[in-house]
Amino acid sequence: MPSQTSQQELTTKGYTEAMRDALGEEMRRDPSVVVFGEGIGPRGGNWGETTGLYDEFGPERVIDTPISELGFTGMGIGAAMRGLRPVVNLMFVDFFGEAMSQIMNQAAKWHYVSGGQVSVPVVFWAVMGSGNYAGAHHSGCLYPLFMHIAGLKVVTPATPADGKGLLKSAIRDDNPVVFLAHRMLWDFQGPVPDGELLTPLGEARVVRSGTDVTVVAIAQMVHEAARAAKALAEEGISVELIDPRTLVPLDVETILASVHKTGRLVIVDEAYARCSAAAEISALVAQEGFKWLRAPIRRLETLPIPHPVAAPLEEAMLPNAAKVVQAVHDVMQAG
Amino acid sequence: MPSQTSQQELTTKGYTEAMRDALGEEMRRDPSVVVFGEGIGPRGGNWGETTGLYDEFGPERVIDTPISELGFTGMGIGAAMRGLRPVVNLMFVDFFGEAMSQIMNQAAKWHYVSGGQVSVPVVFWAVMGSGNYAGAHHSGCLYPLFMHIAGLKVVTPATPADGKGLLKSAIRDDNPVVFLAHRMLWDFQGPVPDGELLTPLGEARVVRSGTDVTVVAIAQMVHEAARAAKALAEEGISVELIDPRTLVPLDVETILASVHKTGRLVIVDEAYARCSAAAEISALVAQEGFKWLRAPIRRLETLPIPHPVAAPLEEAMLPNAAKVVQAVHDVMQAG
Amino acid sequence: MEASKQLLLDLYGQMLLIRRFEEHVRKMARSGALAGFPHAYVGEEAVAVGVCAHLDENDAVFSTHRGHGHALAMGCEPRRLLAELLGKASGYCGGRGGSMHVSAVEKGFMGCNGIVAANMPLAVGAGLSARLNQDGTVAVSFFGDGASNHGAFHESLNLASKLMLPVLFVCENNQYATHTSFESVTANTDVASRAAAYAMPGVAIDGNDVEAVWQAAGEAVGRARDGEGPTLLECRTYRTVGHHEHGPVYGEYRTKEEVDAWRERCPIEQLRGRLLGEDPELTAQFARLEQEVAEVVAEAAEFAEHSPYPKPSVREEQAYA
Amino acid sequence: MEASKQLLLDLYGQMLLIRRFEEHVRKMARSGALAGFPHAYVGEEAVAVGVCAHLDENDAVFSTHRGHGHALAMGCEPRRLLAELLGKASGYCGGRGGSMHVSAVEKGFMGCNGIVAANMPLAVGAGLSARLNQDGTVAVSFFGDGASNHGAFHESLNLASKLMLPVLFVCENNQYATHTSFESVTANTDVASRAAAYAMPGVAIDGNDVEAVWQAAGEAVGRARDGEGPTLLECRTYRTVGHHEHGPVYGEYRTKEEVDAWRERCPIEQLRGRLLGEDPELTAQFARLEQEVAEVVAEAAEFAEHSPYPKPSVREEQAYA
Ligand SMILES: Cc1ncc(C[n+]2csc(CCOP(=O)(O)OP(=O)(O)O)c2C)c(N)n1
Ligand SMILES: Cc1ncc(C[n+]2csc(CCOP(=O)(O)OP(=O)(O)O)c2C)c(N)n1
Ligand SMILES: [Mg+2]
Ligand SMILES: [Mg+2]
Repeated sequence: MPSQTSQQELTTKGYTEAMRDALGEEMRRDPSVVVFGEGIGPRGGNWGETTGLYDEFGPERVIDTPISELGFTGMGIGAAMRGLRPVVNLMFVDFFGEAMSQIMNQAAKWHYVSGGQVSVPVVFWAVMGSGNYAGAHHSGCLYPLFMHIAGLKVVTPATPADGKGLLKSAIRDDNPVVFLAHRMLWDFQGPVPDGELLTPLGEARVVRSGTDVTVVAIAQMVHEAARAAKALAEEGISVELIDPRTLVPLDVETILASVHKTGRLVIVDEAYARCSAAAEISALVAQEGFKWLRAPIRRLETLPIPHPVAAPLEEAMLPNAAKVVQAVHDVMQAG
Repeated sequence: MPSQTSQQELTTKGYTEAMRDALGEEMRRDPSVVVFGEGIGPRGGNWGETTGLYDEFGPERVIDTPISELGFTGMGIGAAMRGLRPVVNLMFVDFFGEAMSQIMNQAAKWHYVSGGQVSVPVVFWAVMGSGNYAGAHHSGCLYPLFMHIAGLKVVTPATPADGKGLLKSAIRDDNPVVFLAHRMLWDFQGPVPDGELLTPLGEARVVRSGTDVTVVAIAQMVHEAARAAKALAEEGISVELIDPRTLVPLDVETILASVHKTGRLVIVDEAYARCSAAAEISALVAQEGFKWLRAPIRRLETLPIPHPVAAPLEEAMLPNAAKVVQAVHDVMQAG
Repeated sequence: MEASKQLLLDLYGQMLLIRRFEEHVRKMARSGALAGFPHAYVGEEAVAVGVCAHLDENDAVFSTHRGHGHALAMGCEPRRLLAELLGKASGYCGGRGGSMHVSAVEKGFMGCNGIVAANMPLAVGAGLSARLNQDGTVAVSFFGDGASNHGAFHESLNLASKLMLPVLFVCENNQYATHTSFESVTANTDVASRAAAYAMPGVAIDGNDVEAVWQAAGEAVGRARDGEGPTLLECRTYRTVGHHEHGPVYGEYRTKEEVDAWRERCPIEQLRGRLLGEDPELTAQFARLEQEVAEVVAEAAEFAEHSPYPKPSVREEQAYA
Repeated sequence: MEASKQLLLDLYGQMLLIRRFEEHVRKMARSGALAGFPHAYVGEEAVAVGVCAHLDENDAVFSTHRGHGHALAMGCEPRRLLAELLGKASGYCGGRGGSMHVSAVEKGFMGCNGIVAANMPLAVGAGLSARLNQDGTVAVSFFGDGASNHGAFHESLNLASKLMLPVLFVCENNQYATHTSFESVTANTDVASRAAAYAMPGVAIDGNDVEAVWQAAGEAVGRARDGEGPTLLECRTYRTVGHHEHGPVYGEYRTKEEVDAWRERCPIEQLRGRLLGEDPELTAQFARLEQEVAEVVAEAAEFAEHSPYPKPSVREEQAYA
């Protein structure tokens, strides 16, 4: 549960709807918030993530762009340097490649390099993830690329509540934030606190407390891991499941405290293994939490191949609940 | 020493010169090898890396391009799909951002996605690295981005011999290879075997054998680590220094075998820490070599800030021999 | 250059095959039998067919997300194409590519592409290879009006023009990119006129008139093969179906009237009408053609549906060459 | 619009300051006192000065790797600029930016840029902000001939034109990108003519004639402030020094004769000659100006050289806002 919400009423909402609410609320609150991207005007975005905003705020603040990711991403950065708070909708994270130059060389660098003269409060929003047989050009996660680049923040909400609370915080953050929503959660329903909701960037969510093994899972994988944890509980294995929610800044403390308690760590990450978020978390724990480890740190990730369209191939390359159960068994046996 | 060279005579050569030799030899051997990029024609490249090639092979095979990184990188990929073996010179790795779409969505994917119908034998060559007060747009290492993307190979030579032997292998490889030479080694002289030299991708080099601690270092950091190892030897600490040379494929076996022997691991990586090569190596060892570890795995990396121009700031953000010595002391004390 | 009646009948048959193939794909997509979001080529058949008539398997066609028409026009087998769309092992790519990434290199079909505008630099590269090898082949990039606003357009046209490469840039201007009208996001919508910025010939043609496309493409391909460099061809056309099969055909972003008006200008019906006007005897032949095409599509459907999926065990084969 | 004598004298003074500042930078770079590869603006002063005369600190200037001239023309203090180039704590960015990344936001100088063409989309964004805030400011992107071949040019001009943003795209066509001649890699070298591809006015002017630049820029800035959208200004000029200070001025890629011919057309000397022709009495004033500028540069050098470096302890400050 997001921290500020203990007193608030809850309403069941969809993941997309919750993010749309967040954007609408922020646009209402702050006239400097603008949104642009392909088909986010009257169409309301590829998933309905901006439905209604064009009618409410008009073409000055809800801007349909040409297929010019480099150009309109840079436009967002330049506008942010001049005081606006753009939410740049890049549709799929796979298209960040078009705009990488602007994201990594401009957005990420100007605040520091200018000695703090400017800040770059821009959100780069997109959908990520596999599981829909969409193939090699629409299935990436890619957050490790943005985690590596100094100066960016990276957010990966797994629930409607986090979709809302983190997006609002991202929009108010004075730094460039890469905000990635998972495609398979598109219709996912969950309780969302009514009214203001600002979930801080850099605070993990302990999805489930446990004592035997720490499982860290990201985005859609949180739900696979939760299923696994439930099955394991029935066998008497107590899993502590942690959703970092933001990968930069990363709440290392919560992860380390959990490993201190359990002595075992499994990381479930849908991105490719090499130089991934899982690799980073593993390395942090192998350095700072080594003394508590009773077993090898286990990573579970997508195999390093471009996403094939064939269902059996895609399914075989992805982590899932069954594989998490297996990995937990492995580390329980190892020590 | 590269494996095939035990019988060969050695000549002292510069790092740049060795890579230029490699390219020239491959162009002479195989008419499908072409090179293009900005200023690589009559100018001979930003560092002289193509000096003489234009005169020898002419404008059909040594092509000066406009400042169109996306376009000419894609041109290299398309040409590779049709049977050429282009070496695309992107000058600085920082400029890969311009061409990221083509590298990550086209070059990396076509072989697998086509079911093996095409291959993409292209080399993306550039200089990387800090140490020259060049600032935020000309100092990146960025290899972790390319390591993360499935389908690419990644090469980081630290010596003239490896510059030559690995570049020749990269050109003959049927996959897209990101080949990054370090700016600070530009004039570095070292022994290079005369004649044919094909250093396999995926074979680490044990720079120095030792028994107390394994140090894995990449590119320019190999030299800092070697200095540290020498200093440590005088104190009686025996360092085994490993240069992976290629980060994809990574020679995990050599690293694991060393950790098996020493029980301690320090990784020296000039790239930013998060989701880095060091993170990956740490995670691999924390999973596969956990049982041999006596101490926390220690990463030494560049601080996560854009590169400042001021000398004291840049120096403070980089790993160096003194920091390696300190890190080795730490892990020796820890276990 | 005028097309013979035989040629026109041949082009007609190819357009019909594309149309019927796409109708089958649409049906499967809407029923859920085909996963994902296939982008049908309905209404634009004249472009692929008119251009590809000048090409063979030695040439290199780089296609888009809306590429089944290009594949068929290059002679791909409907059965292996459909199998690929379904992710089957018998598909051209063993089920890895699917609709947006299918390639059939043996046919000169270098692949659909899920990234808009990305095929333009690839085609330039194929042109470079052709020039270097002096092999007389040409490279073709098909792309949409939407793609013409991407930086890759600018860089590719300049490169191809300056290097005088045998490349055709074929803009399929169907006036929309998803639900965004070209005119609403584009300062200069006359794509052909932009060729001047690259000192390249630019030709605008009626993309629903297969003979016009065939003529213009013939000239451009001829120039390319003769070493006279690239051409930008703007084919003005319309997709009379939705952007993909899970979106609306009209409403929201365009009117029923607009779609209907373009349906009236159907490239297939137009050609049929014209040929029948010239020779009413053709009725029987058209009926036969219709029958043949239906059989080909039915056979392809049968084949594709009954083909097995690839085994999970092959998932990492060809990870590297 | 004609420039008054007083204005011309003022522009002259600014050009002279840039020239003398750059000469000092060049000397320091070649002696090793200044690390890195500064790109001097020598020969092109009329462009920055003629354009920036219409701007103030509320406007937004996005500059290039060759940006000291733009910074000075926007009123940056030579001492803080030079300190920044040396990586000193008293520089505009506390020594983090250096030559290729210095910014002085209080002066409307949004920064040099180490990535060619990257500033164009940024300027479009500043234009968007201006339009939304109705604040009457304009955004300027300076860029080279080389940058005009980058996809960012295409996307930015289309965006700015379609959205009718108050942006000036100022191409400093000095005919070379490092050692590559524009003509050798460009299909259409008439940059101004390419504005047509974006339905935008394009104007080519003599970039060594500060009055001509001032006039054309004045019109463009006026149109932008009046909500009439962007303009592409191509200023034809020449850098009479090397690409940077560790490369040759001539030889290899251009002849001494070519450089000498352009030196004859020095924007500063030309203006001086013209003003002296109109009023020979100005000799004394020119001498005074020369003296004043020399003092400013000497003082800046003194200040910069004696400023301390930033302390390593501040290295992570402002990592995030
Ligand atoms: C670089 C990139 N940006 C956005 C998309 C999402 N997208 C897929 S098709 C499409 C519209 C393309 O329009 P156009 O080029 O006119 O082709 P059409 O669909 O009309 O044939 C868009 C925006 C993409 N696939 N790639
Ligand atoms: C995207 C990118 N590509 C290449 C470079 C390397 N580079 C720096 S300056 C330069 C030449 C730029 O030429 P032009 O735009 O004409 O500006 P000029 O130097 O002539 O003022 C090049 C290629 C770069 N900095 N950024
Ligand atoms: Mg279209
Ligand atoms: Mg230039």
